[in-house]
Amino acid sequence: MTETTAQAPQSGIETIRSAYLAEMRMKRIYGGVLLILFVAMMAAGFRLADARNAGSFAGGFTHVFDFPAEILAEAGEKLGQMPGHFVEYFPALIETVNIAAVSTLVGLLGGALMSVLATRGMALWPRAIPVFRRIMDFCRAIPEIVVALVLIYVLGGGPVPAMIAIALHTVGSLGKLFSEVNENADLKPVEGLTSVGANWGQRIWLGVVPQVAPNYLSYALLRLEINIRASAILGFVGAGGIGYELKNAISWGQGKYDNAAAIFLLLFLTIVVVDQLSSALRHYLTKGAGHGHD
Amino acid sequence: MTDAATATTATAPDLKATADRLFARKRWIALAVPGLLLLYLVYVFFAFDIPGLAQRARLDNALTLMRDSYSYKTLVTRDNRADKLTVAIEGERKGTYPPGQEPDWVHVDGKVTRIELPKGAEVTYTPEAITFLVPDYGTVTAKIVGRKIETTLPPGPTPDWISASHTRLMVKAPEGRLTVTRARVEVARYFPGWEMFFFTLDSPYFGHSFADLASHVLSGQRIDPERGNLAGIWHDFWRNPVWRHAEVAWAIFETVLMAFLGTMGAGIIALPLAFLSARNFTPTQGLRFGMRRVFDFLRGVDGLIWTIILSRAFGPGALTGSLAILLTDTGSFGKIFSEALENVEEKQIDGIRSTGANAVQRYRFGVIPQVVPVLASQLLYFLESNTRSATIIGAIVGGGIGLLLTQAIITQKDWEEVAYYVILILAMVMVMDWISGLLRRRLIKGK
Amino acid sequence: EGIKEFRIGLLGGENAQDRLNSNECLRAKTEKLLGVPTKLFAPADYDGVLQGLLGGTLDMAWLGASGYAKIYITDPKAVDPVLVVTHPDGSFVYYSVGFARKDSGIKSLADAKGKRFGFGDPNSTSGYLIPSVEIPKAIGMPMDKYFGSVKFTGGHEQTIVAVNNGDIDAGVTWADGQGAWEDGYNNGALRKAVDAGLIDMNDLVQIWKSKPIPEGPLVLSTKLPQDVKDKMIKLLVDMKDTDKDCLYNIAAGETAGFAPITKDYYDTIIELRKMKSE
Amino acid sequence: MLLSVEGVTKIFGRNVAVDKATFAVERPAMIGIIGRSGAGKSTFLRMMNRMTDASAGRLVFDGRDVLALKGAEKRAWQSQCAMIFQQFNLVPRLDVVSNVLHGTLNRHSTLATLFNLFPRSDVHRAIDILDRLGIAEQAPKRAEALSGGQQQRVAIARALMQDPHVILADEPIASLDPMNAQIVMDALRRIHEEDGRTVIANLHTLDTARRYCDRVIGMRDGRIVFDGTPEQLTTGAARDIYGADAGFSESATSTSIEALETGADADAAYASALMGD
Amino acid sequence: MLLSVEGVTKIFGRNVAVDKATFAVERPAMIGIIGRSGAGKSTFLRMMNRMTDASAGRLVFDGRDVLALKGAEKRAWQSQCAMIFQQFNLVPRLDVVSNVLHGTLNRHSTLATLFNLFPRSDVHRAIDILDRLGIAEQAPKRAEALSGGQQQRVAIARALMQDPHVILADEPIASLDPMNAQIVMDALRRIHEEDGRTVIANLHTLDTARRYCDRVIGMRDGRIVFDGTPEQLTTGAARDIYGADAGFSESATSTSIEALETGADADAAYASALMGD
Ligand SMILES: Nc1ncnc2c1ncn2[C@@H]1O[C@H](COP(=O)(O)OP(=O)(O)OP(=O)(O)O)[C@@H](O)[C@H]1O
Ligand SMILES: Nc1ncnc2c1ncn2[C@@H]1O[C@H](COP(=O)(O)OP(=O)(O)OP(=O)(O)O)[C@@H](O)[C@H]1O
Ligand SMILES: [Mg+2]
Ligand SMILES: [Mg+2]
Repeated sequence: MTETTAQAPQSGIETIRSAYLAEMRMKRIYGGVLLILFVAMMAAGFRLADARNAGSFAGGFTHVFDFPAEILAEAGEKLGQMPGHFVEYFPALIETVNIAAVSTLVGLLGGALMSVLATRGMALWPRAIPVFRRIMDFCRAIPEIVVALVLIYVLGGGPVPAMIAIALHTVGSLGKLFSEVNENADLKPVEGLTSVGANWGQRIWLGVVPQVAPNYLSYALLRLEINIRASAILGFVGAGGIGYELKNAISWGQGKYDNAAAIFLLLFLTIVVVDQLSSALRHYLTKGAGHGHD
Repeated sequence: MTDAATATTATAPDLKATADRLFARKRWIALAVPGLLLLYLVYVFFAFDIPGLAQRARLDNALTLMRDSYSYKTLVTRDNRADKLTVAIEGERKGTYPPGQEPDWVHVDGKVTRIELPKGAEVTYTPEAITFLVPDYGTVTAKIVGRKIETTLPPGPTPDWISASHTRLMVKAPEGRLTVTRARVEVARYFPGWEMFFFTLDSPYFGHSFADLASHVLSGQRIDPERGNLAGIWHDFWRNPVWRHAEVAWAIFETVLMAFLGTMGAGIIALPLAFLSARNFTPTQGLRFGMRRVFDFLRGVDGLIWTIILSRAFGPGALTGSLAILLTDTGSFGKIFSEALENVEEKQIDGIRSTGANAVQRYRFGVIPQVVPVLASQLLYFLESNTRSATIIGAIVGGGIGLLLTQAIITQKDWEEVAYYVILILAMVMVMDWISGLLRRRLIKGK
Repeated sequence: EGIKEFRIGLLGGENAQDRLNSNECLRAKTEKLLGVPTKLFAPADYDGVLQGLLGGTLDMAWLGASGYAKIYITDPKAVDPVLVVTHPDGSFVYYSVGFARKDSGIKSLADAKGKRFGFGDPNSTSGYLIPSVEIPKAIGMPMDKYFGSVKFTGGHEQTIVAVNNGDIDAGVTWADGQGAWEDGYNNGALRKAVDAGLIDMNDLVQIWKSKPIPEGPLVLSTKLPQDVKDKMIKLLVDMKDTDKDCLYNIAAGETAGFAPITKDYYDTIIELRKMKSE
Repeated sequence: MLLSVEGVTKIFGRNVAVDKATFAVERPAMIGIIGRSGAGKSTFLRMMNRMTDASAGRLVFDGRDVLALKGAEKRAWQSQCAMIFQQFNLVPRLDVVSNVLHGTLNRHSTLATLFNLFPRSDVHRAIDILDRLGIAEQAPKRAEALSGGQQQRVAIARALMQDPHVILADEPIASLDPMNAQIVMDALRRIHEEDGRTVIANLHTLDTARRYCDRVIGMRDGRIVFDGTPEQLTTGAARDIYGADAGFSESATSTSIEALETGADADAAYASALMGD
Repeated sequence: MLLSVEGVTKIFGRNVAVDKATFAVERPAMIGIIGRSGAGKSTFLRMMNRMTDASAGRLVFDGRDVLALKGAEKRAWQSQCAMIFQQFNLVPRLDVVSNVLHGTLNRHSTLATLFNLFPRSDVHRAIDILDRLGIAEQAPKRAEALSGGQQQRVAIARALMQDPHVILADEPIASLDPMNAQIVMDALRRIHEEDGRTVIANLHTLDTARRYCDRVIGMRDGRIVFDGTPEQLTTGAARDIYGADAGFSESATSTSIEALETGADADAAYASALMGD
């Protein structure tokens, strides 16, 4: 025990003790206040939402299954028409998936470019890094619905407004995730390539992309899953695809509940399949490709 | 260089062949992957009818939208049947100038009304005819003769911004828009800015500058003798009947509330369930499998469908939206949390176990401190992204800023209102993003 | 057994805020009359209100005929139709009109063959139910065979904008059928679009007009106590004498006031809708 | 008889990790267990602390077979038999004092500990123990912010907080640099000497065992193949324990600072071995 | 005159990293630059390769001031002036041949390289170079799968692939063990001797500089304080360069295998220094 602190005078210990106890008390009070605040916020928020809602939580709770029951009852009656409905709505489903796929692809490319331009050590114009960061923040902040509805006004209905809206948002959110990946990437290969006289494109493509590609792809797959949901929901509020069909079937109600059930099922299966595929692939990418970040 | 020396050159040709094969494969991949993607994009290009889109795209709509989002129009309308003149901002009742107090660019002289437009353009209503003097073009005259409208244009081809028929005349000059039908005549003059954003015309505070208002507040000299200045100003601004700041604020709050309740509720429900589906905490495979499928189901059904299903039970409103977010996110959190739990380090738990701690204490000190950062950061991440989702879900369940936005876009009346909502939504999301980032850094880094 | 609150659902067709605003006077009067908190709900589409009535989370709403029929078919015991709004001339009908852009060269249904056609909301009477029954009769074949494509735009406003923009070639919307086409009639979705400066009626032509359609009923939830129902009916019927301004706001135009009505009046519509559901 | 180990055995599948280990300890001592990787050292300690159940045998401490204890009694035994790990096994995100206080978990009600309600006297004692180990100033820091040697001393503090009869240490200095290793071993030795507690430490270097222990037990393939004083642990005995051939050089396994000074030859040998490769 | 360095200076904020470095090289040589950490060695090499812009001065190579080059010309110069790094700076996930082929990037169109369209002849040349460095069998492996010494040889192969006039090496053996260090230095020397290329290497050990270089330049605080043959580099001169006091022991900086055998005392000194801390 060569350390001098072992012989710390008794008064030193006293200050450490009281300091620690004081800190612990502060932490406890702080934690307690935060907890109470959180519980109060949850309770007050719930009561407020409950009061401002048409139906109350207590009143509606027992009726959650009324609507699904209605739909399933009719779907059960017309079970024979189900395969026909699947065929009928398959093109709409494809459109929804296409919207998601294209926007994810565009988002992947755009996000990758943006994130590289916004990372120190990789940026083509280091002074413009904050500009690209802000652009990404901005893209990320725009809810898809805003862009989609405005573009529907300009471009007319169809898949393109939804695609642009989702792509724009995807560029922002993937860009941010990619930036984090980039920050963890090793810049030594880039230096190595600089030293051989490689230009910016070569430096990034050969020095950065091989390092980050598995993580990029993994995030993009996660995004694809999210984008399928987004594309369905945008269909519901005005863009095309399966969401549009679902809205019409659901709105009509009795008589088309079998259609609604078929669409539900298609959408559900698609989401589950993509979800499982993407998690399997992501697992492979991050684990199989060795030491990715994370 | 012992090994270098012993490496025989005899192996070099083999190695070269191997390398050639390697590069042939690499090249193939390097070309095939982009090629496939390109093919897919070409397919989508036609599947989405992008060529047709180029024709259908209405850039003039975009221009209208742009212009409307930062400017407003004042309408000078003459009802031909009742022979009544009204001057109203955006045609709103709350923006109607009292008769005799028209703005200075509208000159009423008995039955003759002269309306000054920018750049020397001018419209005159007389009982007999309506004339529109368009600079660099000439004068357009319209007469209502019996059931018909007779229009006289300057010589030459009719420009595309004039649309005339015997029932209707419309002139869309850059200086203003004139519409003539048998029933009424209307001129719209555009001004930059958001009209009546602070006060409507009927408020006594309308037309006062900021400095002016501030000086009144400071001096205590009442603008409206009925009320104190500050209270009055606040009331008239907050209760502004055109922009409805109070209700918009509530809508924003409601959106955030939906996201907050949904996300946090889901987190609270998902945490215990996640233990049930984590391999290292629930050895019963059947239970684990069951829990996982429940999570998959909740997630797979998706917020959209939950929204629809819950609308019946709970009716329109924010609670329905929160519950929809809650159900979907319970699925997502269940999955994420259980993965986090499966990744906990055994070392720390071992350390606690070795002191003789019981199971609950092991979880409390060995597990919770490890997973809290993951949980907290995921919760905050979802909170931020759910603020965006809540905007859309609100549009479906009828609550929050999403409803206001979609309705304003669909009815296409006031693009400045749309612009206002969009700005508010962006600000809301960015603030949530900022708060969530701040809290994340605090919770994870500890300082 | 009394009620704790009273919830009024408002159909779309206007800005959510505008809807809430125009009905504020009704809310205040109801609150005073019934002595319970009264709330207004403006869901995004027809279905939001219908679901609310079906689920019992809304107590009163003014519906379209087809929307009422949907509720009746799903659950006959959910709501009672009690009142209908009458026009100044005492009638309570309106029309579905088909229209197209003048420069598209379409002047009648015959010209529209093979073109893109748009409905409004599936639950709209004039925007879907009536035209979807009458137009096939007029053209003598199913619409999806006759037209190049048929789609729902989501609502009257969207139909008008879509036709005006050329996204679709023809569409249907509602009008009171009074006044002149070039003004967009006296009342209706076209008129509102004209007033908002969205469209120029010179650009549009009417290509079809339906038979008269009954105005939709004002319905009350059957679960309400009888005295509440009576009070509400009296409040609304009397409104033409007590508060004309409020009446104008609720009805979104000039009206002669509310008149009593029963379910029988909508039997045809219910039958039509049942037929469409087959 | 303080501790008597009688035929303690652990079988993992077909692999006999500890094979009828038998020895007895009369009075408090500092005991080192050496043996090469896989010899069963860790498994033995884990059985003793009851983190792993034994397959057979008895381990009698103060007249009680601790291998037969269950539930609360088992946990009570664990609290009397503190364990120190190679990787410290602290909760990195919690502060140092909280980590030390974990040593008292078995004594307090679950509910109180759930809410972090440790008595003030315990907090004081924790700080005193930290002070004794020379790291009192680190008290409010997070464990993860400490160096390896400091973290191991926190782990020892946690062990002391348990006020245990026995302290088990599983390669306590394997993750530490020579200087920290010395500090930690000194601390363990002092605890043994001043408090009279029994310390059983798995060690992976002979010289550490020789220098700090009263008694050394050598394991090989699960069996105890050596049991004696440090003096009896000749190079020949070590070769038996490690199953090494004649080329075995002791200093190759050494991490202690003194050994380094004479270990240079070995390093040179290592380097030339590399070159010859 | 092959290379003439005239008052090359680099200022980082207030810190003068390289201060008017001036020297000339008449004909291809192997030059070692020594100096303690922060002396400006790396900065000088990076300026020469144009990875860092100089603050002032001229660096004339074959009659051209390379410090004034811009854009494509700058990159062309970089391709003629290969750089080898302490940490190898390879692309770890790519295979060895691809890494070597990166030496030709400046010669091919960007598009072609993006699609991996390197000419077959280049691939063969890469293999030949790898063979010359004794690591041809590693060609298809990922760079990250190689040992440090092998990776450094890949880096040298990449440099040779550039067919450069000058090879700059920034502490090429600092991350290597003695055996690999020797292999790498031998390779550099051989390249200088057989191909007649100029090699400038930053070295952190005196003995390496003495053993491999024709000429040694010593830097201290950014200034060149020594420029001479290895023979002129006496212990006194070294003390000046390193700014060391009388306690300076050469072997403390040594990594070479021969030195190690006598370097044990230094290690001991280091260890006891630690203990005194
Ligand atoms: N949980 C387990 N499951 C299966 N086999 C195990 C387990 N733990 C240890 N073993 C095996 O038991 C034998 C003894 O391992 P133990 O960890 O006790 O050795 P050790 O002497 O501590 O070695 P080291 O010095 O590497 O820590 C080894 O063969 C090991 O593979
Ligand atoms: N990018 C930079 N920004 C600021 N200062 C720098 C930068 N690079 C180097 N320096 C400073 O310039 C001086 C010289 O550094 P340089 O890396 O050239 O030294 P060196 O001789 O290579 O040392 P070492 O042996 O540690 O590599 C040092 O004081 C260093 O801190
Ligand atoms: Mg072990
Ligand atoms: Mg350096």
